[in-house]
Amino acid sequence: MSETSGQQHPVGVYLKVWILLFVLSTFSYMVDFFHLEGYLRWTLILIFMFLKAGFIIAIFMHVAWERLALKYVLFVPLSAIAILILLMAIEGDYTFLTRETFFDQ
Amino acid sequence: MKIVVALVLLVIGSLVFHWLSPWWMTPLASNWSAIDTTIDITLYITGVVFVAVNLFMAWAIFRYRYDPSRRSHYEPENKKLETWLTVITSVGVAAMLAPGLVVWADFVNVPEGADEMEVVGAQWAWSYRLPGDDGVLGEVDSTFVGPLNPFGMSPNDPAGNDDILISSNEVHLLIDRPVKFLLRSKDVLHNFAVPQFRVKMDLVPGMVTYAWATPTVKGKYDLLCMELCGIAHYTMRGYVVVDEQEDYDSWLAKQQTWSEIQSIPPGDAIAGKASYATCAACHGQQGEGLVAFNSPGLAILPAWYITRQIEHFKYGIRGANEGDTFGQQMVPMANMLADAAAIRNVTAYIETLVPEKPVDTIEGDPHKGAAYYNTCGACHGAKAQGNYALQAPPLAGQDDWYLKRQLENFRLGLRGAHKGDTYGHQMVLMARSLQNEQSINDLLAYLNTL
Amino acid sequence: MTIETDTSTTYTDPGVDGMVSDWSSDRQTFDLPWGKLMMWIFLLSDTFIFSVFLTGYMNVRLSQTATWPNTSEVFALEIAGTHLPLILIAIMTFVLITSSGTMAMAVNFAYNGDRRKTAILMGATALLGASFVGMQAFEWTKLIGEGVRPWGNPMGSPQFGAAFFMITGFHGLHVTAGVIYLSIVARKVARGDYEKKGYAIVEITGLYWHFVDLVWVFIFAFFYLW
Amino acid sequence: MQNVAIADQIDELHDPQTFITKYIWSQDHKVIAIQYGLTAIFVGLIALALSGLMRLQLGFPDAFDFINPSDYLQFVTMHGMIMVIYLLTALLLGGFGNYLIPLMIGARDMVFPFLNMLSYWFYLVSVIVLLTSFFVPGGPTGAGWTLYPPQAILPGTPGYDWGIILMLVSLAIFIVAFTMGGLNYVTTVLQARTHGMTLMRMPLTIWGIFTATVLGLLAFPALLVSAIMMMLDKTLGTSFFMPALVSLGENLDYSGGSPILFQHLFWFFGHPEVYIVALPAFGMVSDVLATHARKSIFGYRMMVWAIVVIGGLSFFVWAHHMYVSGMDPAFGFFFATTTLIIAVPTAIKVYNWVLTLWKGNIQLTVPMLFAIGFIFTFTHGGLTGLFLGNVTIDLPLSDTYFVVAHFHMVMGVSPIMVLFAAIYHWYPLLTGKMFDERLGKIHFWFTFLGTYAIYLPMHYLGFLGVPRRYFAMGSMDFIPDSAQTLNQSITISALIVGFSQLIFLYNVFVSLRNGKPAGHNPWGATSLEWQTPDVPPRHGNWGPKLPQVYRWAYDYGVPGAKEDFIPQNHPVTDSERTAGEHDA
Repeated sequence: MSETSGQQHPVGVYLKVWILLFVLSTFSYMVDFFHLEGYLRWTLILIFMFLKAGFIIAIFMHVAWERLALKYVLFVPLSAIAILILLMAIEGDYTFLTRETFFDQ
Repeated sequence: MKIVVALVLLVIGSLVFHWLSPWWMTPLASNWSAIDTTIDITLYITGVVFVAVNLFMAWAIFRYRYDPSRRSHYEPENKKLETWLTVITSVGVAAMLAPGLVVWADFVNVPEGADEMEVVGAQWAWSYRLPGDDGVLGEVDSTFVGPLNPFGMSPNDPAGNDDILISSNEVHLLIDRPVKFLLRSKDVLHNFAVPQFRVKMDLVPGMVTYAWATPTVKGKYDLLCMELCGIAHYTMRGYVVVDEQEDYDSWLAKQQTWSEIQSIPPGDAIAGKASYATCAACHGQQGEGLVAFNSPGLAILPAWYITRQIEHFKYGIRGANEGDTFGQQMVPMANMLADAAAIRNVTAYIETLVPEKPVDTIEGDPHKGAAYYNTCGACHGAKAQGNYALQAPPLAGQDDWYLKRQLENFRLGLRGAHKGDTYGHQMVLMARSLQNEQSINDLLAYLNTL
Repeated sequence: MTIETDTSTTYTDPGVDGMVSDWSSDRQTFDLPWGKLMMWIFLLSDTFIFSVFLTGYMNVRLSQTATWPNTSEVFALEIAGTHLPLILIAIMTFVLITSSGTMAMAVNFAYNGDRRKTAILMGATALLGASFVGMQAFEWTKLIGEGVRPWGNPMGSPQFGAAFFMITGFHGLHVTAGVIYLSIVARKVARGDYEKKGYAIVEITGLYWHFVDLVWVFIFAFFYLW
Repeated sequence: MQNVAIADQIDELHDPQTFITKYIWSQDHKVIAIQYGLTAIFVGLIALALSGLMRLQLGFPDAFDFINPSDYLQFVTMHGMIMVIYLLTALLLGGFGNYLIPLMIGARDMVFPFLNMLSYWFYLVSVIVLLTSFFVPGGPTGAGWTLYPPQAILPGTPGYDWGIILMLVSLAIFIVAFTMGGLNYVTTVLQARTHGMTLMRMPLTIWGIFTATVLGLLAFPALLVSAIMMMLDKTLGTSFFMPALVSLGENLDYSGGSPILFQHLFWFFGHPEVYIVALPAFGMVSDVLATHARKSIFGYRMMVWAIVVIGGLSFFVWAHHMYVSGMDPAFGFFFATTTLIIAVPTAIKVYNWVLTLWKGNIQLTVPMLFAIGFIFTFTHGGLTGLFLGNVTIDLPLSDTYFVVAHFHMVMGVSPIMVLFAAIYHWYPLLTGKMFDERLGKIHFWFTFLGTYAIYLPMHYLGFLGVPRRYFAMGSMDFIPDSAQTLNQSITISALIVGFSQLIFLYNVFVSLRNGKPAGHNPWGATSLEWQTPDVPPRHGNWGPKLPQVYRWAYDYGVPGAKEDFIPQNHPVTDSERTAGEHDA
């Protein structure tokens, strides 16, 4: 790929992804509209969310066509965030537990 | 080459300092000898590394000192050496980590059947709660906290009625019984630390944390707040007394349950008026205070404060020191009040008296005083109106000559040094931040403007 | 020790081998304009900001004991007599996705050298962004009217209002900044300022805009749907 | 390669003409670096004075009536915050990072000089906002540098009103400044190196600064977010970190928030911050050691990997600051393990520094003395870290003077040793003059021996169990009276060390005028910054043509070479090749 032209891709790809994003957004809206509850709801929300995010990053932000080096730079640091999220979820549950046990809420 | 000598001497000096210095951990008084062992393991391993690395460096600096006719050895890498060093280091690290994790597992898992007690922290005092006969601590909530319910006991939970509430900074523990400290804070972060027990843990508002220990040695130990909790952090002290069963029982018998505390009748001002006749001789008919008798005004003081002071006089906590001449005079007077009910009555009467503004007797620079008062205001209130929650009496409207004498007494330890005087102890530390008479005068001049 | 350089690196090798040769390359590691790499690193840093915001929100939501309001109902609207849950948020989502699409097209036209279309599409993106901010303002007004405040609300947990205003507010600021950024770049594109330097700037602006959209995907899932 | 081409064109840079564009609104990285450096040293001196006041109170508790408990806490807080953020971070990255990155990788300037200039001016504003808090009602915040809520924003803490707000605003501005600078540093290192300068040929200084900058860009967001959340708690009354509580007898309207969340977010920033300070120091000391020992750095690859691995791991160890914070106790296992793992690459770095001296040809110059001082103090501080990182040992030692002694040794004394080493080392390049060697050595001995006399005994106060952040100890049964003697000796050492820094200031300023001309490359160093056509380097750094790099930065004592060092821009000769083969 030449340096001067940057990221050029067929317009069709953009249009397809654009429509796909609309569809996925509709689906995630439907999850709420039909009052799905519990694990089914959360799983669906996460699936649609990651699909949407994936398409935006990969196609609109051209990451799919970027070099592996850049992909690693962008995604490896997020492991720190993943750990933070995991531990904060555990911490939140722990705090909640002590409140339920000892406090009159 | 001075640096070589210096490095060697520093290494030797550090070792000598370590072995000869009298400063080391205070003797253990709990089951946590395993913690001391992990410290020893780490100390030896790190000590060897410290000595080895620095002596090697000193030797290298000496052996390879500059010589213009020589070149350094060109060896950018030595895989074998680096691998060996990595492996040995990893082994050493594992040797330190493993015992640490094992002991931590002991700390996290409280033994079954451990006694439970709650430690409550608030700026800047400790109090405690025991579960009572049913062995269950009642639920609490900070929304219930108020002057009559300092622990925030929930009215919805009957399990709390037999809870024993200890509004003192001293608590007793049974020897050789594991105890789980449930830690709760009413306001900000605090830390429950008894150095002899080794373990410590923060008190976090909005949740309950814990630590556990089995006291193994009889004695009275300092309890410290070790997490910065505001201006008077360094005065937040308490005592943990480890008792045999018998002493423990007699201490416990003196404590009151939540339902007992709720059933104490209010003071009777009419009955109190009669006993006040004696007081009036010195403190004045309207509790206005008389400088000639060195008697302070009482009318501005709230009942809870007068109650505490009368009790202190009565039980030798205040006025027992020979240096406190006027305090000593108060002791026989306080003894004339026979029991808690009599004290309640007289304080109830004093509350009905209307205070009047005393005459200023002290001159100073109120602007400087205002700066000093910043610290005092944290407890005594921005307008020196006093604060029940901190057990801090009002200062505005009090005779300035009296306040001056008390500040000096606190500074000299004539008042407040007794271990039973929780809040006086804080004032000893606080009063010491006023270094001389001039600063006391400035402070009082400022108080006179309030 | 002479560490040899592979001066023949051509940025064509794919996969792990290519990555190694990128990192060991001479002069520059990535075959990207300076500005684009800088934008990527900034976005990574910004990702951390939003992640920490959302993590904080998750933690307080998990640890508080009051009831969490039903977002589906809180953000519902009556449109033409029908009660539609979350409808405004859904519309906002579609607006933002549309704007992402127009932005992607703008980048494409920029690299094709079509200045006019690029400028028009960027302008459209900015307009869609502005309308998103407008709808957000409407949503804020509505909630404030219903008594939701940062410090509390009639529907339950006080963390609801706090997290709502903070997270959507911070995202809204990003959108607003993006609208301004887009307008400036669009004007310069139309004027032909980039004829010499090249149109990487449009792609860089686009990266920022898509990022704003990306963040909204997560906010939509975690705040409005969860 | 269009993007690279810009770096080659000198006409892209317009030489500044007026005094203002040259020294005030300058976009030249070297001038910005000096602006950063002087500002940082100025606030650093304020923080040093504050520490002197604290030590006076601790050594002689009843002697000074101008220090009361509120003042004391304010000194503690401002001293800590200034030293960590506004001095060390700003000086190491804003100062040395700015000066050295373009010169050492052979660039003409940072990639976005205008942004770089803005970075400094934002930093200056953040400093001004911070210092303003000394003059507002209530004074600066006294919540401790960790600013833990709820106490940071509640009455009962000094500066809970204006002080804390200004502190949070100042931090937010600092983070903006850092981000603008940091994006520049990272992009410059990655994209604007000169011909032949691969990443694995960069001096370790650049590796340290580069990794630290990446850490900063990823860690400061957590501080920014927690500052915003605390600001909302303070001003709007949200309850992110505030549970229902009773402050000084008053039931407040907060409810449901989690104070521990703040601590997690703070340390998610705070631990990488430790390495933001340490890694540039690691890098710079490596270069000083190699240059003055006339020997190639030992195990360059391992050193680079150690920097990167330490940087990466630093995001997974944060809660070792919180073992006794009341967090879920199960976290103790995870964080003790990750924390002790980080000791391995750190130990490797120490070995490699010492092995660089081994079989070297050591010149005991002033920078070298400070570098040796660094190895000694860092070894000490690093080893005491193994105590605190191990969750069990932290139980008795946390919140005591052991912690204070440990982090001052590892984050105070040792980076400052490197800072002095670096200032003395690069002073000839910065100014074109040599400093006074004798004064430099006197300064070293006072600083090195003095700081050790402060902090070695302080560990033992910690073993005793003496709590930190106490205005006065009063009488406690477990603290013998002799501890006060220890405190007095620490205070006296601290005052001596504090005042001996005047020697340094005197040396730096007087040598500007009276120093001997340094000439090109007085130390015989190999790295690129010493190979500029002018000393000190001019705007654009390299004259008409960028240098070509042929080798790594550590060719000292190469067998068969004419001199005992070969600069990076000297081509590899045949005799060298054959000698290399023989050697292998």
